[in-house]
Amino acid sequence: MTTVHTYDAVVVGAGGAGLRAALEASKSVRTAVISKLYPTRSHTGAAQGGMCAALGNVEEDYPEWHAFDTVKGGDYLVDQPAAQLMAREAVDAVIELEHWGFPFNRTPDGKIDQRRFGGHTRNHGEAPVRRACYAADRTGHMILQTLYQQAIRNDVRFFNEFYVLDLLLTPDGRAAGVVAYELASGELHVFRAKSILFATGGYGRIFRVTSNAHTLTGDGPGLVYRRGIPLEDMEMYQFHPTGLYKLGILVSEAARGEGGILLNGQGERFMERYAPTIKDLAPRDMVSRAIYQEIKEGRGVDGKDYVLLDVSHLGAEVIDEKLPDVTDFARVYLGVEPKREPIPIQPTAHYAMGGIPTDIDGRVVSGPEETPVPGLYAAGESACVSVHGGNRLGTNSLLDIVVFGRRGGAHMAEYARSAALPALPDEPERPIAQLLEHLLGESGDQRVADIRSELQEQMFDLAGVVRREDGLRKLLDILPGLRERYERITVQDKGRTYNTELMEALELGFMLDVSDTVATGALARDESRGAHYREDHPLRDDVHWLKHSLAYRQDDGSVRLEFKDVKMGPYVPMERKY
Amino acid sequence: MADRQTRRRDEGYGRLYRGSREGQWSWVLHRVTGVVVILFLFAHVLDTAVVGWGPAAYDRVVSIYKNPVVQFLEWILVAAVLYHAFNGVRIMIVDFWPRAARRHRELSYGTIGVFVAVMIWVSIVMLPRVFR
Amino acid sequence: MAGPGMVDLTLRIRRFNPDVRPDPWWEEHTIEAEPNDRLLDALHRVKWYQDGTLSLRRSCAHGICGSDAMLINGRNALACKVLVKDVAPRVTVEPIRGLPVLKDLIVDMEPFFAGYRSILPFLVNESDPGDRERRQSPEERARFDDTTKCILCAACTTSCPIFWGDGEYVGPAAIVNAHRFVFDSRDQAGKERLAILAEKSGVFRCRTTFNCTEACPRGIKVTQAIQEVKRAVLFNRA
Amino acid sequence: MAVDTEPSSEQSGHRADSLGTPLPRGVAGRARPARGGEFWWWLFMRVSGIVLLFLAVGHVLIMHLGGSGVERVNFGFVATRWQSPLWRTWDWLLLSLAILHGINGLRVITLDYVRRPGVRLTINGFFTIVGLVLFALGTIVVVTFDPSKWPGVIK
Repeated sequence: MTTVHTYDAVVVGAGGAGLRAALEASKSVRTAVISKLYPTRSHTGAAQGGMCAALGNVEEDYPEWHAFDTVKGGDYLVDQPAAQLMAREAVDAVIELEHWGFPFNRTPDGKIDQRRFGGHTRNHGEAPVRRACYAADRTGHMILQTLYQQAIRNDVRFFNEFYVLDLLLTPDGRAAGVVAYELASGELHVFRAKSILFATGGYGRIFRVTSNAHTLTGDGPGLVYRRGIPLEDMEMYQFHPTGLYKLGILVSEAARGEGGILLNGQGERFMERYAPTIKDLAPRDMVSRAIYQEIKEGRGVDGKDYVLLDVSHLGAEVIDEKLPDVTDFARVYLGVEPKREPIPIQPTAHYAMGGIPTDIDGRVVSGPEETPVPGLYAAGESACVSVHGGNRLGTNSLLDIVVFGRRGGAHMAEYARSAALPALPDEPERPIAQLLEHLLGESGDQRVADIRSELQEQMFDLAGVVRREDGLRKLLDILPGLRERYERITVQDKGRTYNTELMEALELGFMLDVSDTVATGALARDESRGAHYREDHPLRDDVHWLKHSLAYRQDDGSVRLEFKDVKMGPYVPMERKY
Repeated sequence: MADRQTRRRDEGYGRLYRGSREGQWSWVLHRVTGVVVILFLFAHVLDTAVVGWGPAAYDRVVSIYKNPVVQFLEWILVAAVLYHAFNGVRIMIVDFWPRAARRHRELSYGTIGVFVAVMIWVSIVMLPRVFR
Repeated sequence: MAGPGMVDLTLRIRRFNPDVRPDPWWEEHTIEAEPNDRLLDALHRVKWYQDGTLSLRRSCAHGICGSDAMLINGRNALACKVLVKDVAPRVTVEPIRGLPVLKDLIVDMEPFFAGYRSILPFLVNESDPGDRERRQSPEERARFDDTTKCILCAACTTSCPIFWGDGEYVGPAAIVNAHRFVFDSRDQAGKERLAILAEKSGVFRCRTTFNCTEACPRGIKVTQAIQEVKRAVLFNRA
Repeated sequence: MAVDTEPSSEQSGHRADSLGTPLPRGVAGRARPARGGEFWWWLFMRVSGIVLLFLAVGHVLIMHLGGSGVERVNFGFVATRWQSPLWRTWDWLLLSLAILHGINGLRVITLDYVRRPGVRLTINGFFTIVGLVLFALGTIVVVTFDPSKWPGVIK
């Protein structure tokens, strides 16, 4: 039995971007939020270090400097008008959160305190600047809580533990609704709406070592991709330099912002060689590559594939007050006491710069000429505005979700007020019902876990921090094999109540789709830019590659690439040195 | 290959929550001793009321208290009253001085220490009467 | 036997599946794990390689999302913050108590969130803040720091003997979240929250068993926070 | 398919909808009546607890530990003791506070373990009546006891 719900606006995903959009949209139109998880479980809560805005509370700072850092940090693949807009709106976004009760750390005179963060500089690269507003090392947790609190206050309607599996489009290409699977009952629900916003987060789980939650499997990008909408810049995937060794659990850049340093196996502060000006606070892609280089040249610790992050000299007080959580992770999971000894770290798959292409109002735009898909929106990590370009600066993700969450929510509400309710196709749930039947019905010989771990292994090794043509070709040979095995998987659990095995099987499908686009984009882009580093093409090539990639799914399942220009602005691409 | 699997019949919940040794169990004891004391109080009001019927009636009733078994129960009653009283003081300290919550373990052991010390004296006084 | 550097771990799991049978049952699985693996990894190993029907909630796997609170060896904890070496060779895993079990380790969280919502868990301040931040001194900010750490995992609430017995008590987590606002210098709805918490379902049901404090995976001094709220009610009236 | 404008009208028994219980809106509308019954009982338990600490522990020390304990208690002992208004007041206060403290203790326990309101009411009603009867009985005895009716018992 399928239930049909009708709303003006439907937001898919209840992390920071989804909640912010829902808060905005629900002011004026009937809005529902559909989420695979309880909202407070969303991965926004795992963000640690801060949220940048040029408040100038502790030292001179301007949005223009912030915009420059964002563009340069993104290795000039950033759409500059979007970055300028984000840096401008950052100030109000932070103040708005404060008014909603966000518990920022404070300066002695009661203002919002700010600290240093990677790649954020004063006056176009002179020196690190204090720009990141924060709440200890749980800034994301507090943003998620604050937004959820406001959602409760405003009676936002939630459908928790509903897994959205399909996007419904009218024949003329308007968004008409989504199909969701209710985990508690195993029933399908059709949500009919005038506007739909995807804010489903990233897909770090396609890599073996990742800071991402188990639930981050690229569902949103995957399902719109299946409906013929392209994905932008999918080859741009950020590896955060400081993940706990083997586990990938994030140790915030705030650890370095507060003065922590990186040491190689010989006890040398190697970042001095790679970024003489800002050293350990260089952008993440550069630090991750530096670590890779050190390990490759035999300067990892004991010849192994990790280096050290030392915060012991900061003193117990700073550690307890400003870095309590990240140091606790080291204690719990590695048995290391950061007050006395350095923390073993290695790069960890962290953030997707690419995603569903949108404009600055969150509208999903298809094709090189950026044709809007009426009624369809995206925001947050699942979207690509693109404000992060080839590499996102630390703290800009929390900023992205509130700035573009709000803008997307406002626009979707405005659209819903003027648009008529689109007609649903006949039997809208049919493709998904068939998919579920296929997964539950057949008893194949393949296990989801085997295919998934093979995928994660290969993606991490062949499309990770450093990529090469032969490796990517090998990967593109492996992926169809995995897909073929996926067709023959077996799901033991045939039940309806909380069939999380079925959920994981569905997630794997999206992971395979997303992986195709990442690998294809990475092979095509034969240059090095931002997080995408090609050992065989180590230089940036602005003549051929100052452009975004768009990955389309073809009928046979293969990927077709198109390209669109980067929107330029005042900043002329120059060599990226720190 | 270490992987193996067995299925068993339901053994029921029944397992105790292994919560705070100091907090959870002192709370259980507080309830138990409280119930013991109030039930005794009901009886004690009745037996004392007999005093209104004169010496013969009353002395017959209180003679029950001079039975060794009842005197042992009396020892338990005294223990219950004292535990309930001392633990009540601990609860009040934690209630009216929230920072004491950080030292609740020490407080619990302190309470038990005082209780045991007093009970040693009580036992020296009372138990010989039981075993006389 | 376990391979080099590995240990055997037997998981005794409380199972329930309304699709299969009406009553719960116990099941044992033995797996190999690294000593530093999380208990969550061990449960995944069971689910992924032995019995796909085993259901549990989990997401971030490092103690920040609050999905995987369970009753582990008789105590509430997050499965992702318990290491195999600390429980091997044998561990008992049950769903948290006091909330209806829906399947295996998954419980109905709605009563828990209803308690949370009942204490007005949002900042209320009707005054015009202007276009800059409201000022708050570091000392005022520190006053409620501890209770901002709550991840709503329900480990505290479902460790509380009063919560198990009674259908009414809002439980420690809701009070922790009330504390977070009552002691925030910017908030103006403290009186309303305290009035709600002075009712029968509120803070005076707490019997200071300290189970909540010991269960909190975030190290929040839960009982102390509850006591501070009690005092606030007391002096708000006095 | 007809256009449905009522968000939840097509849902049947929708369990997973998290915000099922709507909150009253607006700050003024949100304020609930401050029925602080539980607070006052909580405070009473602590205040009476402090008084009982002296009355009850004192009573135990005198009656059960002092002298030869209950061995020496008989009609004459009581009659002699109740010559003094101090002891009559002491015993009456002890009686009233202990009964109230105990009855409320039992009420709290039923509150914790008995979910059905009817059963809860029955149990609480029973103990309240028992408490009231015993309180009345004890008060009558303490107030009206007149040892002069039995001459010679006072030592």
